Parts: sequence; structure tokens; C-alpha cells
Amino acid sequence: MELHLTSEQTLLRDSAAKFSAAAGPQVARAWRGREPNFAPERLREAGELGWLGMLVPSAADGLGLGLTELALVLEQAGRGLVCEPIGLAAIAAAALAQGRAPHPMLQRAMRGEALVVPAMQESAHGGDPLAPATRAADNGRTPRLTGTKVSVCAGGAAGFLISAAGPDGPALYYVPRDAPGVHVAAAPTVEGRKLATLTLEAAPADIVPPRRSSRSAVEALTDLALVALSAELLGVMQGAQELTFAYLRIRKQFGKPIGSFQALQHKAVDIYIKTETTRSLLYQIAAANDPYRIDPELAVAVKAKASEDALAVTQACIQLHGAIGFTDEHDIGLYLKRAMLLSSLFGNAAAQRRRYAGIAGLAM
Amino acid sequence: MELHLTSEQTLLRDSAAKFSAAAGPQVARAWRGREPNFAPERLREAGELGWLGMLVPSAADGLGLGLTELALVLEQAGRGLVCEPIGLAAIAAAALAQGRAPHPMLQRAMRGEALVVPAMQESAHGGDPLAPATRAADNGRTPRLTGTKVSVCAGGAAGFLISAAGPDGPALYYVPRDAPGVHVAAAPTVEGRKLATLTLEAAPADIVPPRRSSRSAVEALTDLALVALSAELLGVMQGAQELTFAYLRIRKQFGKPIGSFQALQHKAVDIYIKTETTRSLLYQIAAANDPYRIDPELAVAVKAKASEDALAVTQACIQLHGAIGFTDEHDIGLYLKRAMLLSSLFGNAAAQRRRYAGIAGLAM
Amino acid sequence: MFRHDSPEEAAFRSAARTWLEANLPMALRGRTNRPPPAELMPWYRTLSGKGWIAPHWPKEYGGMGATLNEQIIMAEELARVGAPQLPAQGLNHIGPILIEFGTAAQKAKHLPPIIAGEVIWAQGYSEPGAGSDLASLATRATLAGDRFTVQGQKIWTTWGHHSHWMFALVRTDPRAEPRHAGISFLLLDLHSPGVTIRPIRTIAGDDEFSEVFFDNVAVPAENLVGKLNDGWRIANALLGHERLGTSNPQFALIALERIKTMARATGVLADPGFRDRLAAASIGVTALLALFNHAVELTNLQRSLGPDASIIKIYGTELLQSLNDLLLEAAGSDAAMANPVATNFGEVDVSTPFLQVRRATIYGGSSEIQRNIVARRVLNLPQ
Amino acid sequence: MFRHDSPEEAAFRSAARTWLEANLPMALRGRTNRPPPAELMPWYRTLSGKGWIAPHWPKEYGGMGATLNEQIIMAEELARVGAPQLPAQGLNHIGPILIEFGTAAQKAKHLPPIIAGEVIWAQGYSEPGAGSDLASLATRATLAGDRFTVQGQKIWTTWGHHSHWMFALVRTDPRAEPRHAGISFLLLDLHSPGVTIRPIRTIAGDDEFSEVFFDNVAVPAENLVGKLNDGWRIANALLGHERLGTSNPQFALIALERIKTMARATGVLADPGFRDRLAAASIGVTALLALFNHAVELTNLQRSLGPDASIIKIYGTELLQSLNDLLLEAAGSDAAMANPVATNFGEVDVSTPFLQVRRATIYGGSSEIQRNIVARRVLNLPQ
Repeated sequence: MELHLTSEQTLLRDSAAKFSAAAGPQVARAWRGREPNFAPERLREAGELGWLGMLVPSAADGLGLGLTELALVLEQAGRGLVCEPIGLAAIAAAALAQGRAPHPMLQRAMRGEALVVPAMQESAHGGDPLAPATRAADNGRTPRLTGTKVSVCAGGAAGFLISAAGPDGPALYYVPRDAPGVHVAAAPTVEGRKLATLTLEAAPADIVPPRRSSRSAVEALTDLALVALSAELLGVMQGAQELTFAYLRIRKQFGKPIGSFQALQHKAVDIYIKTETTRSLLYQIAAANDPYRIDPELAVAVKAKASEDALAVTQACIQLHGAIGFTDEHDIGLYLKRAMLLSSLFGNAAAQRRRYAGIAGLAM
Repeated sequence: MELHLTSEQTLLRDSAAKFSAAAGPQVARAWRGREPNFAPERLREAGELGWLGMLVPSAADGLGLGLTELALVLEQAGRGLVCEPIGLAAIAAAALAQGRAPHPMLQRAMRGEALVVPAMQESAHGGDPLAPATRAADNGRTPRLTGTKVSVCAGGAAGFLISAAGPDGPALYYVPRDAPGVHVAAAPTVEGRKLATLTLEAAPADIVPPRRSSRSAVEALTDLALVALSAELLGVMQGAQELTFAYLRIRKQFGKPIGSFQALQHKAVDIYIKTETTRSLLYQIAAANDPYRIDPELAVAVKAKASEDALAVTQACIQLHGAIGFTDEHDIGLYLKRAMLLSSLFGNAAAQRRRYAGIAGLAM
Repeated sequence: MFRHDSPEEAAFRSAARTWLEANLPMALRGRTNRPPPAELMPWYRTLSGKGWIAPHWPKEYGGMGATLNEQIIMAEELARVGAPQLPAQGLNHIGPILIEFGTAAQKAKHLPPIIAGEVIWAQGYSEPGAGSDLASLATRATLAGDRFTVQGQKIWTTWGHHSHWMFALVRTDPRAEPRHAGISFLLLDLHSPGVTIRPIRTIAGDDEFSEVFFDNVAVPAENLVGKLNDGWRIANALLGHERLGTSNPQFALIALERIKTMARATGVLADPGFRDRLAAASIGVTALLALFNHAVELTNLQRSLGPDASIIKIYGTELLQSLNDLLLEAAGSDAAMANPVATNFGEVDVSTPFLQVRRATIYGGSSEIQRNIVARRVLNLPQ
Repeated sequence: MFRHDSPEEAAFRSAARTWLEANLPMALRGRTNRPPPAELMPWYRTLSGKGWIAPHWPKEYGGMGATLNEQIIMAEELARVGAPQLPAQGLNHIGPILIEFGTAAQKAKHLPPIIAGEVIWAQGYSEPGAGSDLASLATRATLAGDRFTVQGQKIWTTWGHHSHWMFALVRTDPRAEPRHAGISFLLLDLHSPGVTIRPIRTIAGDDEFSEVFFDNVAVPAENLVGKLNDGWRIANALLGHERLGTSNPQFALIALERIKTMARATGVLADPGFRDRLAAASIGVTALLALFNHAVELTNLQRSLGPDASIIKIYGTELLQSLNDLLLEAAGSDAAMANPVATNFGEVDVSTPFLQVRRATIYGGSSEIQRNIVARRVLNLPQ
């Protein structure tokens, strides 16, 4: 269903759609396996368009926009299989802008000149993101981090935002990639980019203080990441269904377009329902929440739903394409692979449901 | 798919189908809410046909048949919504025939003159049937049982087979309904019969020893009950799908039989697949297992599948009937209600899956 | 969760809550089946006396002229206190239709008794041979002079046997092509000679529905709404609202609470396997709330939802069924009990809502018909 | 689980197990993708040398003349040791077809090289415009004198680019009604002039399939199998066997073990919510084993499964997909890794089997086509 947008929001979406149209499956295919797997100048372009600083308060030279604007841009990024990590960069910039004085990296991160990405996850199933096992030792001057982070989108990153247990509990830290004690080991994904395991051995770090409205900097960034990933997953669903519905209209078998067969029509409707309910959930959450203080029950809920639905939708889209759908030459498989990656990051659907049961108090 | 049966088995099935055809939805409807909700003379007829003693070894005057024969009869009972508790009576007779000397009740139970039913369940979710909380105190002469059994099909029962923790661990006991200390409180089900809570306060009981081939009398009766309920659930699915496929062929909308619409055809096929896979599983288990020593992993598996599939199938059958399907006047609803009851007894699908994970060692 | 009351709305909510708590009889709260008229209509008239019976009607016709948000607040507060469902055909269907399409005389005659709770209305659309394929309906109305003669049969008439009047679709031109071009919208007094009504008992044990037979029933020509043969358009004009209504997330929220209570009582809430399914169900309800709120926003902006309303019905009703599957699971071997199950946390009715919700994906346009509509009219898939 | 070996069968199983353990190269075990011919065919010839390459062929043609039970034992033991899938079009399709329908000359020429592993066969049925609707195929074979001239294109040809010969359905009567009455069954040498083959890479990264183009390819008339225009019947004669083959429960058992290993490695096996889904999956595999065993029993009795074979394909392949969904879940954020994931319990390939199994519900007749078949031919629902 149509969204209710302001004219500024509509312009932003159109501009993101244009950026996204210049990407698309063919470009995503060309970037597969490269390191980094995106065009640095396109990331800078996103910076120039203001997207990387869109959540950053205007006092820190950002656009001070909200989650709706973030979701509009990231939905288009997912829809066009954009390779540039706009979402990760934008939420990292938002995190760097916390505290009284923004972190020195903020300006470069907002301009897309230096990519900063979150590195929060410690196990394949996410665990409890608010209780990191990575330790921050405070030897009086510079905190030093020791621990391991997994499934980090490290390609092209100049630095990381890392959750660690500090002297006053869990806190967020910035660590440059080239800091001593930082080791990055990357392996390829089906989707084209690599995921890295980050090993930190007494790596020197800067603490990133929370914004006043947040419960904590770790929680704020975690919930923001869940919403950002959900928005991109929504776009993946949207792109996959557009491709599929178009195919249903033109492909003929038994002398008729296959989209005229009732069983396929009903599958198409189920795809549409999954996409539209995810859309409503995402944008209603976006409209009702401060980017620095998202209701965690809702952040977890939308990541659970978007992760599950995006896998189901992209799988169903392949089925509706028939044999052409499982070839690498056709684009629809790229959407499934993107869904596989994004749905798995920061905890898959089942991991989110586990957290949800706790947050929503279902055991009581 | 067709079963591979001996000519004796085919005759037995035909005879059961005839018995069942004399029941059917109209008769089941007429018996709703009565106490007992079946015809005692029909139970005696089942006894005369040898069905109640079919599992009883020939040494104890039974037919000494196997699980395949039990399943054939109970499938027909489910298919025709037979009200007489043939399955419960037959497995109780099998239990009474254990040990060196059969229990004195066996002859009357086999003839259908006195109904004996299992009373094994202690909580709505079944719990661990092999570790009953009901206690059997042995005061030197007669064991006395204290505890509570739930969801007992007590209507018309002259006595109960009760699992209890005795001096040598869990054991099976026979308790007459009119024994001192036995209290039966019944409440109606949607299906027409009542389920009772059985309260035992130092009720005098006879121990029912296990058959030599069994691991224990409690386990043997539990696994037998799971297979018997599954067979009846299969019959419920079979009856519901027959009614529904016939309706799809004759009911017209938009000038065509509704069974010509592809979306409904595919739903019908999904119903058929659930029924047929349950059938294969049930009869393969029946062919490969001794009635007194069923592989518990398989007994639990088939009850899990039959319970889940029977609910799904009967619900889908109502949907395929459209508005007529949710009226009490139409028969299809009776199948759903029978499925609700049978799937819930001795642990529903989820409870069986919990047990299965333990038995199959999935946590290791 | 997604919407916050304005100060005025909060004040309205608070007033509604206080008044409902004080005035709704205890015996009417939390009923799974709709109470019979003798029990229900006094409460209808109490609401009416307060002026709250028709939040969505304009004030000039006895309504509250409430905003959509206020209407939702009212629905939420009624659900919160466990209020029973009122007969809705007058308030939600024929009322708004007459306000839009009725003559001054029709409005004057029929609207006040609806507000007052004096006349209960029934909807006469479905027929035995015209369910999903409504346009094939066969009940004939033949106009001669100043009256129609109606011959035929309606079925699945909600509360037909408790109703005084029916608004019906009838065939007035048997030769029209397409067939729906020969259908008119007629008001029928169910006390007229030739009308026979037979209640239909459902699998849930209630008698929400009836069959209504018309044997040469005389209907004054003035009871025609709109023009002759224009009934199809009139009946469909306000369908989007109906779909929004049947997917009100309040039903899902009530179902969710019922599951939790039952699961607590049987102890299965302690099982993480069950909790996983409960989490999925709860996330589904959250999505329905979002979908509904989204639809309300668009409706507030006067943008018609159009055929997208169908997806709310599909998602809402199928979710409600999966919630009731979970209720059955939570109840364990109490799943099939006919009466409410007594627990340490109060009585919980398991089988009634489970059986009732079978009909949700069938009436008001089955899930299959809704999917056909979405495939053709939203996704533009070929015929 | 459901079937117990006779003493003779147990002896055969034991011999097979010992020999396979001793002779199957380690590098070929547990591969998710089929190894290329240079790696695979030496193993094919080793099996052939042992006399075990064609358990189901009669001995006179170089097979084992094995019973169905022995064939299953062989399949189980091959799966147990992690043997790779062999090229099957020669052994399972054209071999049995020639044995049934071929001339003496065709048998003499074509069967020995299949047994010897010298000739790899491809199946030429699907075309770009004829997938689900196979009868609409357009590749033309025109007979003039003692040769056909073939013009057209085949697609989804398994291992086409590794194959030496193709058995194909070709149109020999363009005007025949119904259309499948104008189709013949032809053997084509893929080294003939005018043949072009292009491998197709799949989303799983393998190149199992190809496109094959025919540009005025000359084919001797003696390469016709059966009569002219009788190809449809020949191609369909042995389809039931193929469906039984593609639903061999061994694939599901391997998938189940892979899930358990991954779940143990990521620790999610400790979560009862996951275990509940694993239990459901494991029960599903047990049901597939039962269904398969049931089908084998009926086949042993020489009763044709007929269209019921379709439900084995539907159930088997959809179960395999749900198993791989669970594998993805078990892998958590390692789900999208392109290469096998190193764990404390060995390497586990997650994405390859997940992506490979997409095709299982599409090729060999999609799930939708199978459902159409069951609806019409088993359930007798109207057209």
C-alpha cells in the first residue's frame, strides 16, 4: 500500500530510486568477489547527497532526519541491489555523532571518505547484543579492547564501532582498522561481499558516549542496525517481486501467460502480502520512533519478520520463474543471495524471536 | 497409495468398512452428549467380530493379530466417525492379556461386555508418560493407588488401566470404576463424548504385569495408544477428504465445478499428500513392529504427524466447503471435532515432538 | 504502539473507559458468542442513550460525527472492557448506505430506529447458488405498478432470525449482461407475508446465521435504494470499510491474551518451543496493528484503499486462525472441551473461538476470492 | 527402520560396504557439487569394473540384475560412504529405454559404452518455450531418405557440455493433433556438425546444465527409437522410476545430518525452539522413508505406482527444501558463506546445498505440474 509521505520525503525517495537504478543486478554481479565490493566514489556520492549523515543531528552538521527517511533510502538500496554499504555507514555516522562532542571520524564518515561499520556480533546466533564478551580494559588513559567479533562487513572499512564490556558496563568504542592488535580475517559470501572475523588483542579504542535520549550507545546502534537491515530486506523483497510479477505477465506456457494460472496468482499474492505487511510494520515503526531510542521490542520484531519473509519471498520468486530462476545468468537469484546475507546478520529470524520472547515478557 | 495386504487383511478391512458404514456422521450426531455416547450392543458386535481381542495372543483366546490389522479396523472407525471406543477397548484388552495369567477382566473386555479404557495421562500436555506421579502403595496385599488422571474417555467404562509409580518403578494397574476411592468427574467435548478427570484416593488395584517382549507394561500400552489414535486420525482424514473431493466435483460457482479451479485443486492435493504420507508412515510402522514392543521413536513420530495433519486437513476441508462447511448441519465439521479430540489425547503434536527430541537423541 | 493520542483524544479515551467500566453489565463481558437480543439490546440502547452507538455517523443522523481516530479509540475501549459485538448490519452497512444513497423519506424512516436500537437489520446478499459468485444471484424482484414481488432465497444471513428488516440484492433484469447490471438494492420488511426464516446452527454452537425464504413477498416500490438495476454499485461502494472492520486487530489482541492465559495455566508457557511460536504469533499481531494503522492513515487522508483492503482481510483472518491453532496447542488435552476450561487464571474458552474463526476466511468474500481480487486488480496479472 | 535385510541381503550390504570403503577415493566423498568428468569418471569405471555400475540392468547387458531391495541397499551404501552422484542419463534413462524399446543394433551399439563409462548421455527434452508444457516442443526433425535433419534448441540439459550423445524428443509431425502425437524419440551424436553446446551456470555455482543448439544436424534414420511419432509414449514409459529416484530419502538423511552438525557447532542445538523444528523435520524424513518404502513394496509387487509417484516427488523435494531452510537457520550468520564453514565438528557446506535444492521443485516436472497431475489423474477433479 501507498505510503503517506511529505513532499520532501517523496523527493528523497525518488532521488534514492535514481541512485539505485544506476546500480541494479548487473552492477552487483560485476562487483562480486572484489575487495571492497563497491565503488568508493558512489559511497562519496551518497555522502554528498547527505544520506550518510541523514540521522546525524544538524548541530553536528547532519540532516537530522528520522527513521522514515533512512528506510526510504535503504529500501531503494535493497531494491536495486546497491553494493555500497549505505545503511551501515549511515548508522555508524549516527553513532559517531553521539555524545557532547562528535567523534573526530564523523566528518569523513558522513562524506563517505572513510567507511566506518559496526562490529557488534560475537556468535553466529547473535547472542545477547547488550552483554558483549569483548572486554574493554581501562589502563588509565586509552581503553584497550580484547575479544572477537564475527560476521563483520569489513570490506573497505577504515574503522569499526565495537561493543565491549567496559568499566561502567557495556559501551561502544571506535577502533581504527590499522590500530595495533586488530586482525581482520575475511571469507566470501554467496552475495559477493566478504564477512570478516575481527580479532582484537588489547587494541586501543575511543569510547563513543551515548546520546542523551538513548538508553545506551550499544543498544541504540543495535536497534538502529536491526531497522536498517529490515529496510534493505524490504527493498530486496520489493525488487524480487517486481521482477517476478513482470515475468508472470510475459512468460507463456500452454498458450497462456503463466500469470493467468490461479495457483501461481495466489502464490504471487502471498508474496505481495509478505512484502506489504513488512512495509507497513517497518514504516509504522519508523514514524513512531526516535532513531536514537527505538523500542527494542519493535526493532527485534521487524528484523524477525523481514528476515523470514525476505527468504520466503525470494525463494518463492525463484520457484515462480521456473528453470530460468535457478541460473546464475538470471537476476532473481541475486535477490535470494542478498536476502540470505542480510537476514543472517545481527541474528536471523529465529534469534530475533528468542530475544523477542524475553523483551516482550512472553514467559511471564 | 494402495496398501499391500493379504487376502485375510483385505477381508478384515472390508468387514470394518461395513461396520463403519452402519455408523457415519448421522449416527455420530445422534449420539452427541449422551452418556455413554455409543451403542453397547455395537461394542459387543465388535467383540463378536474378534476386533477387541485382535491383539490378544491366541493362548489367551485372542486372534493374535498385529498392528496392521488393528490399524485397518481403526482407520475405518475414524473414517465412519464410529462412536464405539473400539481402539481403546482393543488396546486395553491387549494389556489385560499380558503376564503369565491374563487378568480376570480380559474375557469380558474381549467380548465387549465390559469396557476397560486406559487412564494414563496426568497433565494437559502429557508430560512423561513413563514417569507417572500417581503412586501405588503396597500395603502387603492389595496395591492402593493415589493420584489424578486427566482426559480419560470414561464414558461407559467398567474399569481403568492406570499407570502408577509402584514399589518397583512405574507399573500398570487395573482399577474397577466402582472401587472405593475412585472419583470420576466428566465434562463434555465438542465431539460428543465426555472426558473425565479420575481422582484416586487409595483405590485398590490389581497389578497388570508386562508381556515378556515388552520393555514395560506402561510403555507398551502408551506406545500402543499412540499408534491406535494415529490410525483413527488417519481414518478421520480419509473420511474428511472423501467428503470434500466429492463436494469439489459437484459444487458449482462461476458456471464451473469448483474442483476445476487450480488453487482449490492444489489445496486438495496438499490434503491428499498429508493423508497419504500419514498412511505410509502408519502402515510401515505397523508392519515392522510387535504390538507389545513398538519402537517408541516411531510411535511418537506417527502420533505427532497424524495429530498435526488431521487438524490441518479437516480445517482445510472446511475451507474448501465454503459457508456450508461451518454449519453444524453439514458433516464435515464433525470430522474436525473428532480430530480435535483424538489429536489432543495422550499428548498433542507439540508434546509428541518434545518427547521425540529426547527419544531420538536430537540434543546430543 | 504506533499511534499516540492527541490531548483531546486522550481525554475522549479516558471518558469512554470510565463510562464503559461503570455501565457495561458484568454478564456481558468477555463472551465468545454474541448474546441473544434480549440480553444484548438493552446494552445497545444504553450506548445509544449516551449518544455513542454510532461514532462514525454524522451528528445530524444521531451519530457522534467522530473522527476515524476517535472511532478506533472507541473500538479499542469496547474491546478492552470485553464488550460483546453489537448487531452491525444497521450501524455499519445499511445506515451508511442510506446516508449516501437513500432518499430523504428512506433516511427519515429507517435511520432513527437503528440509532434507537428498535430495528435490527439483516444483509441479504448470498444465496445457495451464489456465494463466491455473488453476481449470479437468482432472487427475483418483479416490478408491477408501485410494488415489487420478490421470489427466492437468501442464506448466511447474519442474525436473520433476530432481524426486523433486510437490505437485499435482488435480480430485476434477468437478461442483463454482464449479470451484475441486472441487480437492484431493495429494503424488505421481514414481517411481510411470504417471508420464512430458519436459523442455521454453526459448528461453534451459535446460531449467527439464517436462511430467509421469499414466497411472492410484496415490497413497496419506494423501498428501492438508488436506481433500478444499480444495486451492484451501491452494495460495493462501502465494501472497503467492511474489510477494515472485519480485520480489526482487537480480535487478534484478545486471542493473543487468551493463548497466554491458557499456556500459563497448562504450564506450556515454560517451553521455549512453544514460546517461539508465541513470539512469531505476537510479531504477526504487531504487523497486523501496523497494517491496520497504515490503512487508517490512508483512509484519514481520504485516499481509498481500493482492492488493497483485501490483503488486510486475508492477513487478519488467517492470522486469527493461526492464533487459534496456537490456543488449541496451549490447551493440550483440554483442546476439545465444549465449555470454558477452569484454570488457576480464570475460565478460558478454547473450542468456541477456535471453531468460530473457521468462518472468518469464508464469509465476506473467502480468502480465495480475495486472492483473485488482489491478483487481478492490484498485481494486474492476466486473466 | 521399516525394512530388515534378509540374510542374503545383509551379506550383499556388508560386501558392498567393505568394498566401497576400500575403493572410493577420499577426495570424492561428501562433495556437495558433482565433480567434473576428469575426477568422476575414473570412479565410474572402477564401479563398472567391479560389475556394480548398473544394479538394475539385466545381466545380459552388463548389469547386476539386482532385485529392487538390492538396488536400494546399493544406494544406501553409496550414500553412507558419501559417494558422488554419477551421470545418470545413460544408466537410468536411455539404457532402460533402449533395453525396452531399442533395436538389437541400437542395444549393441549403445549399451556397452554406457556400462564401460566411455559414453556420457544427455537428455534432450526441455526447450526454452517448452518447459512445463513439454508437448509444445519445437525442435524439428525432418526425415528425407535415410536421415533426419534436426533444427532447433534444447535447454536444461544436465551435463550437456560433458556429454557425447543425446536422446531427444523432436517434432516430426508439426500438424499432429494432439501435439504430442507428432513427436519422435531420436538419438543424436553431439559431435555431429551443427551442434553447439553452451554450459549454464546455476545459482549454486555449478554448471550442471547446458543449452544445446542444432543447426541442420544430420542424424541417420537408424537412430530413431521406436516408431515415428511414437516418442511421447516412449519418453513417458519409465517416468515413475525417475520420480522414485529423485526422491530417494538418502538426500534427506544427509541433509538432516548436516543440520545436526551445524547446529551442534553453532550451539543452537541447545535451544528447544530449534529442537522442536528439528524434531518436526526428522519426523518428516521418517515419513519420507516410509513413503519410499511403501512405493518400493508396491513396485516389487509389479504394481505400477502410476500418477501417485508424483506425491513422492512433491513431498520429497519440498521436505528437502524445508530441511535446507533449517540448515540456514542452524548456521546463523554463517548462512551466506560461499565456502564450507569450518567448525569443531568438521567443515559444513551450507549455502551450496541450500541453493542447489531450489531446482528440486522445478526440474523433472515442477511441483505445480505435479499437483496438476495428482489433481486430475489421482483425485479425478474436473478440468
